Amino acid sequence: MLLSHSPEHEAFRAEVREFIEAHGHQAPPAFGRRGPPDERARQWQRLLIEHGYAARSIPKEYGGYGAEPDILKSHIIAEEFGNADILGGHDGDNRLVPTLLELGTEEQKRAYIAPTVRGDMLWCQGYSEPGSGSDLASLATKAHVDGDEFVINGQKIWTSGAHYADMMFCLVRTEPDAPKHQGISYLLFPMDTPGIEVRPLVTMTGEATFNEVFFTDVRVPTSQIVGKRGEGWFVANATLKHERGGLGDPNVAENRFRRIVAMMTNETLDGRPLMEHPAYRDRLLKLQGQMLAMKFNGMRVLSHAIKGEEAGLPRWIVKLNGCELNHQMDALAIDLLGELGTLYPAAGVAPDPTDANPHLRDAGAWQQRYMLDLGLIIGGGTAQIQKNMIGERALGLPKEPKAAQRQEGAA
Amino acid sequence: MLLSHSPEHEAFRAEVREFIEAHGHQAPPAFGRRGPPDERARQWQRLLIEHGYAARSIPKEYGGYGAEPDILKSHIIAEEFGNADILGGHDGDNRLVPTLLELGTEEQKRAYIAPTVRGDMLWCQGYSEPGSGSDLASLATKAHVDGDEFVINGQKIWTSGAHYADMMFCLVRTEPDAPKHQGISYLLFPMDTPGIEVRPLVTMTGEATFNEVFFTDVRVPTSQIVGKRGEGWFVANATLKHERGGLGDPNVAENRFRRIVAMMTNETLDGRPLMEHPAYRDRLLKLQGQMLAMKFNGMRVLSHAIKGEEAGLPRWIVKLNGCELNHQMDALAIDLLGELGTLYPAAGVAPDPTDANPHLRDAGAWQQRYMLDLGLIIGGGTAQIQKNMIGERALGLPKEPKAAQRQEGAA
Amino acid sequence: MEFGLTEEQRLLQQSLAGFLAAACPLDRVRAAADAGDTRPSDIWDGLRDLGIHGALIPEAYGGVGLSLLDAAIIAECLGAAAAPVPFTATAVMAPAALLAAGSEAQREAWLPRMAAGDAVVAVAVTEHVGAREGAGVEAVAGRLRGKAMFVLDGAAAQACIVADTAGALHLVLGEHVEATALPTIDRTRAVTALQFDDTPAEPLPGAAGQGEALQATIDAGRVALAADTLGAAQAMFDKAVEYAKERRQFNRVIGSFQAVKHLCAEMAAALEPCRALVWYAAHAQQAIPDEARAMACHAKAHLGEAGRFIARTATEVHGGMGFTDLLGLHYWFKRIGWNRQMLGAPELVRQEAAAAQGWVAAP
Amino acid sequence: MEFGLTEEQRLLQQSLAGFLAAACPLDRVRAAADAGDTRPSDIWDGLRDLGIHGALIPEAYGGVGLSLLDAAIIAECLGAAAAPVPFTATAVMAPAALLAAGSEAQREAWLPRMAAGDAVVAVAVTEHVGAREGAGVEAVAGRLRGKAMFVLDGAAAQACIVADTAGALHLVLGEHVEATALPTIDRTRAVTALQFDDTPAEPLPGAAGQGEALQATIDAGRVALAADTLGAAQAMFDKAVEYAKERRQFNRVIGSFQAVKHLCAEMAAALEPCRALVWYAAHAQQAIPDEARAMACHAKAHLGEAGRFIARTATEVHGGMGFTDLLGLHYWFKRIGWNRQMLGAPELVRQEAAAAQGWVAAP
Repeated sequence: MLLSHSPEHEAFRAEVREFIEAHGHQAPPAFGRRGPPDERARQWQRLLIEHGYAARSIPKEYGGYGAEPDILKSHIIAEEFGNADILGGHDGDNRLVPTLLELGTEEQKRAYIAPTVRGDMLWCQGYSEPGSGSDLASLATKAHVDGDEFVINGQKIWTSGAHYADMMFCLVRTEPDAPKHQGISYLLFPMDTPGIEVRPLVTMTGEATFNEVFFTDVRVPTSQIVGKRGEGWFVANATLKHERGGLGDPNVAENRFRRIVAMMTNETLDGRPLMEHPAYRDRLLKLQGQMLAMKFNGMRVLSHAIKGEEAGLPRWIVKLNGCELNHQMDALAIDLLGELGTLYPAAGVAPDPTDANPHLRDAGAWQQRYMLDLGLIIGGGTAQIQKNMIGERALGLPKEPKAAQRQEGAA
Repeated sequence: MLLSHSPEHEAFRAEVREFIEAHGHQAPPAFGRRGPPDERARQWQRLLIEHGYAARSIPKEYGGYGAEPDILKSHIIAEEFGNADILGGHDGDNRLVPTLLELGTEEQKRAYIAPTVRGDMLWCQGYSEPGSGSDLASLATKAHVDGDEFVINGQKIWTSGAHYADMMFCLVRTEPDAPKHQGISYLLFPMDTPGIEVRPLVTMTGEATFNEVFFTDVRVPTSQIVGKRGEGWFVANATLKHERGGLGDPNVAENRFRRIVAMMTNETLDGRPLMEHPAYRDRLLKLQGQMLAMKFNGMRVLSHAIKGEEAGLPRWIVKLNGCELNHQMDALAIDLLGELGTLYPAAGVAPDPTDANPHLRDAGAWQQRYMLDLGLIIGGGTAQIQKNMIGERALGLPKEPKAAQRQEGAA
Repeated sequence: MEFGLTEEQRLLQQSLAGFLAAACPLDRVRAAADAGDTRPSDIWDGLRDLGIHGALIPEAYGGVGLSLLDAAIIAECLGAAAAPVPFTATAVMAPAALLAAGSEAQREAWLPRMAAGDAVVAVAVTEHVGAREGAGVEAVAGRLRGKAMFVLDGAAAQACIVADTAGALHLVLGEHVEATALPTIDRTRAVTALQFDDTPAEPLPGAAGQGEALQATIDAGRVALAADTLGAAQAMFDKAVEYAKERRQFNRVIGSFQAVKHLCAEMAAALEPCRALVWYAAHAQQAIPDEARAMACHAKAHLGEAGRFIARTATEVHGGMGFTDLLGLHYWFKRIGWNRQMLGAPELVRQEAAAAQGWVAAP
Repeated sequence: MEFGLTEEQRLLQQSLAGFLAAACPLDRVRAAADAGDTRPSDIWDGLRDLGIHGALIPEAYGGVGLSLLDAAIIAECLGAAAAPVPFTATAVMAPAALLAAGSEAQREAWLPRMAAGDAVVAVAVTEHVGAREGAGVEAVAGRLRGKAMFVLDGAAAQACIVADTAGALHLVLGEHVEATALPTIDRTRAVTALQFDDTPAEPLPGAAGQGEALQATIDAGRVALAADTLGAAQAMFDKAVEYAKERRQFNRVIGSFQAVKHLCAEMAAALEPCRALVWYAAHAQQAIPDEARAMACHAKAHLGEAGRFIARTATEVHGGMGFTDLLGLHYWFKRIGWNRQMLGAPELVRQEAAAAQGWVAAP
């Protein structure tokens, strides 16, 4: 057990801290209700790339910082931004960009990666369909080839950000007669291509962060395919191994936990700090135990990653536990605020951390997160699917027989 | 909502109270580790029958009190004995006796019911087998007819009390080629019949309350069948509707809850009553909410029963919720006692409420119950099977398809 | 002995549920919520015709003179429909307060108007349950000072019954005090903040002393909120079971998967006993004084917990659809979340239940 | 940076697990438990050969001089085997106390004998965590009065380190005090009660003051118990997964049923992060003083909760077989239950964790 870092990494940490100290005030708010990135967010992202705190290991020629991959440095960046409660940067899109880097043509890389990591080109992901939720590979949106174009017809759903995205990366069925995993292709196209209709999908939070997207004879040049025809399923999954942190990231949980501690110290009930309420305090401490276990589990996963090893079970459980933990923390925060915890900005109102309601805490973010985190428990592979995957892939339990069989783990 | 009773029933309640006041001291202890009934228990049972507080509606000619069935009076008896913390009586065996009353021959009734309700004839139930736990109908113990005798070969397991029982009622496969539910017969025979071997099965509580029973060419007269050959499955299930209270009985939970309140009032930690410990108190109150909900749910079920109606869902959930609630209460009691809660009489020692260890509470009954109640969550239709039944029978959700199908609800 | 509803109560339930099914379908809830209308006049007037506004008000004052159990049945129906109408304060708590502690003149002035649906009377007791941001109302020489938050049914109320920090009750006319709307997750019911600044008020003469009238008022409200959650949770559960029978994934109806089936069974097991608890708690408020306080607290706390579990699980069974606005499931989800916090979140009311049973000093 | 075990630690784990697999199979556990033998000499001597008794004792005193993380790895192995041997007190807490607060003479007198397996030193600190039945020990002029309960590794100990009510530590010779066995659910480890009646005792000179030595002793013990639960829970989990792959019902392996599969997945999700928490807490005791107290408390509390869940669920997956003595699953079940209560049940240590982080006054 060696928790200290090499001098090089400690120096790097100091550098990150210095940067945050000097520039942190320029960052958009780290917590609260959030919409599409604005100019402030794009400026912040550019500054981060310039210093190597975003798009760090993406080659310079594609708009990144071009550093050698160093998982620990990436972790130090995430940790320091988290500890300082400053919004960190992004790498464009954590599914698309690694996919292009690995499987895109040189032309595709040059055209798309740089504007994407800068935040100038926004993408949406066309995977889910109404009839294929957990069973993603059963998707039915079709594309046939007509000359040098694909002609797409069908519908996507749960398309996050489609109402403001510039581009979509999309899975379509190009080989209708092949087995379901082998008939899919991975296409890229602009959202203003004729024949695309975006209908916002209002969610329980009151916001339209998702959309339905309808395709009617949408024509996309055949050059816009990533990988080969019929191999889209494998293109989409090839980069899953790159997904790090992501859903269930313990840094997020730790940040959220700190906010709750601050709330219990600062907020009062009948004039006494909430921390003095024993039943709430016991709930807090229970969650802290779970949060710490997941934090250290994350360090264990990181150590494996640094050595290039598969972490196995410690990694399999991150999403299931992390999303549930976040949801439980949101629930505690709401309970701590009591009646105040029900306050929520009027539906449709643009997110605004300086909301005029003086009683509102964090612009209503706790209620929003409570719902969003439930959405994450449901989406991205429901908790039920996660349990199937853990049971079957990590523990080696048999699949359900016959009719019940098929690929439950597909989402 | 009418929670008061008729003058007749109120008078009856007064009568029960008077009896308890006068005779309660003669009862065996109501809580603690318990073994087979002793002479004191048999005397108490006889006294209860005499006054109509046990075997109440069993006809006089079969050794009962012979009263008209009155569910409310039965409930009043259970309630008053429960409130007074006095051990109540029994009706012999709540599966066998109703079965004989409904489907036994006159000869069988006369021979067996009276000694059974008096507690002079003890029965064990030969249902479960090693290969058929949840899937009871797949039982494999065989009986073929040889002259005017059945010849039984096979094995039973989980046979509670077989090591001291006088008789067994037993399901055996008499028609091996029939569909599995249609090849079973229901037989009665003495445990000292040659060819029966009883091997005690020590459980996690350290006691041998269960047994394995092996049959080698056990010969039983064909007259010892209840119902017809091949109809044993239906004979065994015909009387399930009579089972009342039973697993998950809210009276049991309420009694246990009262004991915990007393414990929290009387036991101290660092010199202060446990009731002053807020985190434990909140756990107590949470359980009280659940306990009360199940208590009132039980009153609702009772009201339906009085009117001869099926209660439906309120009844379906009793076992699942009741066993879990009891287990949670045991867990709280153990936690409240802390280190004292780990004390347990040495394995194999006969249960003795006056155990010499002065630190032991309730003769170790909380630990014993914690394990036994887990056993009840597992046995008598596991919690998983209960959930299948609620989902399929009460809510009308479809069974699992094909290979997964068969009768999951059978236990 | 009969633990259950009478024939009349079942009829009340049926007629109200029937009315709401027709007058208050999802589209109507959505339209009212979008418009911020927490008292659409068509629904309000229809409820008047059914006698809902005056359910607890004696016939002598123009009401129907029903019991709190009847009020709980009504609340359950309103919760099941996520009906956007004032009820907990104006139809349950305010009548309870006026009947327990109001003068005859006050009763005559208000109860008939309330029964007729011509007046909404809000109730401001939140600070008595737990004060936030230092809020609270002082009564000095017949005038009120301070701030009351989370005033129930506070939008466009003609009057408000206000608890002061000593536990006494006062009647304040709506025209004398300015109400600020507090937008919450639940758009179907209104809460407001009231700022008192030497505001004229009329004491409810029977509410001096140990605060019994205030407590009974709060407890009646708690039972109503518990019943509302019962209805809302039942609605979510019913929708989830229905969805599990229809939705197909992996070539099967999802309800045939053990995982989904067991989620449904767990909801059923959590929800069904709640009904008996709410009934008993409502009945106890008038019929079993010794148990009234503890039972109101338990109903509120237990339904708060069970409601949260069912709201979450029913949403989960719906998968992504549950997360959208399309099925409108979230109106019930939010209503349950709102009920949980108002008049005391579970930890707080459990503590009160312990005090009511003499297990700990009053908080 | 490397969050994980070193090669040496993995070797230690392997050799100890290998030894226990051979020397301490279920039959051996059962035989020892039935005989009430909590220190079978074959296992004890074998552990000596592996250096287990002196793991934490510096080489200068004849030990191996390993870290508390190593001790946690050992405890995990012992828990996984339900090994019937003294460890928590004599190999972890007593060395910690002697090293933190013992005089040089005391260390020289005891540590070499302990390392050699020639002496068992019990630890009596339960009353400092939470006193029951008014127990507690007063020190007056070098003599002890009163009663200490739940003395760990208390059977046939040559000496006992005793905390008095002021938080100071004393060394008492076994021959000066009579130990009464306290039979618990766990037959693999011994606890006793000690009655002091002007009993001669030697103070540990470094343990005066604010009770830091006592606290560090308790926290080391908590980490060891948490690690023991980790091993025991992992063993139960492994057995359950194995059983789910073998046992057939309804013509299917039960692990193919979603209900059983999900129980296994939930156990995995609960258990796996426990390992990292125990490692970190053990490491923190020596390497991160600021976090040591809170982490020991969290490891103890969290493993207590996760352990209970896994003990119950693994038993459930085994169905009726889990309830019998046949598979011996209950030895682990009871060991986990015992660990949960010793040195502070979860609610109590969570309260201590809150105090250690300055969120509330010390209890």
